[in-house]
Amino acid sequence: MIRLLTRDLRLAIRAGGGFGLAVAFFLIVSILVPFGVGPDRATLAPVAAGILWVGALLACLLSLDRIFATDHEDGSLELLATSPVPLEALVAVKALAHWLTTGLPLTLAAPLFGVFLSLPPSGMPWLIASLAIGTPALSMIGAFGAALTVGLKRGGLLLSILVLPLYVPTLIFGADTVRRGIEDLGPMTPLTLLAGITLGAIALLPFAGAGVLRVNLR
Amino acid sequence: MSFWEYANPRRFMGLSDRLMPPLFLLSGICLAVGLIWGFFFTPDDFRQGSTVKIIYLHVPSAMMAINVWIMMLVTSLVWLIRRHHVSVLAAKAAAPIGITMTLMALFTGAIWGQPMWGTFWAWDPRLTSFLILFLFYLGYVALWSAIEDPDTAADLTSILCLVGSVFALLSRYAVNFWNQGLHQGASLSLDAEENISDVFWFPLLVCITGFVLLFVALVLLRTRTEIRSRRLHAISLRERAA
Amino acid sequence: MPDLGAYALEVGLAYTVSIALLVVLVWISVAQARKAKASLEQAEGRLKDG
Amino acid sequence: MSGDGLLTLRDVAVARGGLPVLAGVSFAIAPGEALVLRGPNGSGKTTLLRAIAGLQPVDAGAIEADPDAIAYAAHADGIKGTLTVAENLSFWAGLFGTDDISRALSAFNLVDLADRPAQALSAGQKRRLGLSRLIVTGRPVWALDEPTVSLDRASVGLFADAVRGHMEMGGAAVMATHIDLGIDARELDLTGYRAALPTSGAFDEAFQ
Repeated sequence: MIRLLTRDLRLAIRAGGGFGLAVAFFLIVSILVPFGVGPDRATLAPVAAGILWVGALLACLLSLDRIFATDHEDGSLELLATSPVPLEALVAVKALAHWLTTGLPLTLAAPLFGVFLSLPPSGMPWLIASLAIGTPALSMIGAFGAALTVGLKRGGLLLSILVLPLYVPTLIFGADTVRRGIEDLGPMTPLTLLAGITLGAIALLPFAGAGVLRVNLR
Repeated sequence: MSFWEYANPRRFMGLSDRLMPPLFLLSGICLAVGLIWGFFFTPDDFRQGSTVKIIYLHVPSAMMAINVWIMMLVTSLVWLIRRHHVSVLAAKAAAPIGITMTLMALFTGAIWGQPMWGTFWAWDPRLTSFLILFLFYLGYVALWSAIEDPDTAADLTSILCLVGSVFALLSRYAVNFWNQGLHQGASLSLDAEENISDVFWFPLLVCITGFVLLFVALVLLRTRTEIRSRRLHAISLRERAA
Repeated sequence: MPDLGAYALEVGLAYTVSIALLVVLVWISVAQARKAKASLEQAEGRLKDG
Repeated sequence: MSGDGLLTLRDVAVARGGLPVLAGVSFAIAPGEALVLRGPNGSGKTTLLRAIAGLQPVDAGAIEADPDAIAYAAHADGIKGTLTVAENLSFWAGLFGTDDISRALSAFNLVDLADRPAQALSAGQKRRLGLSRLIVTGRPVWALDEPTVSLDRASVGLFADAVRGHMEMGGAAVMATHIDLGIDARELDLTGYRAALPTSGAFDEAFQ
């Protein structure tokens, strides 16, 4: 399975912009917001946490439909299904590869963008913590959505409609952690709930994703 | 003859044919009686004035919005486990009804809350969770329409319904956590009857029965339509193959 | 007609829209049912003599 | 267990897109044997091979084989353009638990192409790379769907030698192909097993 992961990461790098794509999109979102909302700190600071989280979420969403589509088009998805690697592991590894190429770089770049949006410094550690814990859930739920829509025409649009509602709990708890972290109102509660969702997603969704892949490969 | 016997299409068509007329009639009566009774013959609430009359639409539609999704969850499970076509087609048939009920709950809820909140939409947690439920319904129907092969569509939508239900529940509590909430307490939680006096209570009960009967009648009707279009699909497949 | 007081518009709007939603839902369902029944009978007719 | 045969089918019925295609298909393949499936396009060769590979459930009957016995190769070769030939092959080798790709490279005359990115290969070369994957799987039964598509005469010979070598080592192959590979293989014409279209009848079969 590690071989599958290394292959996917090598493909992401070779295909160019593997790591940078999501961060670039996130950067653009973080820059566009002040143009839209106005530069002064008073308006930006309170909404910074939410915008950073929505930006990270959309950056994850963008690269979801490529998770299985390339393998589906060149036939390797079928061959992988008949290989000793169980489909559940395949879905989990694909989600991990997606997280490494989008979730992780976003988490590392977030503080910089936080400065753009004048996020109070007291919120920075909580921003990193919530993204580090929350983005794996985004990748795992996204991998399930990608498995659901692999092989469908116009699958990309459908994928967003199906996956965004599933992102709501993660978004609420993630952004809430940062907001509470800024005013120090006990951010640990939403953070632990966020961790709960992530662990639940990682534990259960590979099976749902594998079930769905089997149906789509029929 | 076990309960599952009703799952085979021929028997279901026969049974539903006999059940639909009385169901439609009964639901019509209940709705008419309940709404007229609630609208004309109940006093105004001392606090809310005449807007209290909206509960006769908001409470039943809100309850149906949730119960229809639960029905879809059960029928999807029945399809995944026992592979009964009628069950998954009933889920597909129920989705648009669920959407209508959710829209009605949202609309009446917003209007009912307007005097209290000063605006039509105040992100009240209960109403917001209906908005999220609406998104789940939308995703379910969108997935059905995106897939040609009926069996694949049935499997994928059923799994989406399962996963969606878990996340709908999560969203329900996340939304509570996110905004303390301005919604009036559970005006009809099954245990706390005393918060509405009897004069409001009986017409509400009749309305709820009306909505439930209407739902059952409609889902039978729409499931028959789904079975017929599936049969049409099977025939056209065969004609193309022959 | 009961005196709806200040909220006549709201209550009236809620009732008309809700009832309209129900009527549209029932009407569409019945129309679809009739269309499906007709095209099925036509297809089965084709099948018998085809 | 599947008795002596590596792969045994007992009156298997498969469907495609909701319509039954084949019914009552039975055969057994012992080590060292090959079976060629014949039949016009649309007779269900691909559907049957996908069922044997486990990608598709059977509507009736049973397919008996060891769980990890079948290596499947279809029209699409599953090759990543940005990876080189050696990288593609060692990926599949690693997935199947071996690291030796030299035998597969030499069997399909790919040694001198080892370091070339796969996107720079011709269709025939890509096909050879796809087929060389079978050798690294180390699985006894090869299920092949039109393996010789876009192969030139010399490559077809290479492929026939590879199959012959596989059979000598106790392996087996079931393949759908239109050309004669020149290996001693039994033939099975699938037109004899076409599934009868369901008769129109009671409402019950609304979904056959």
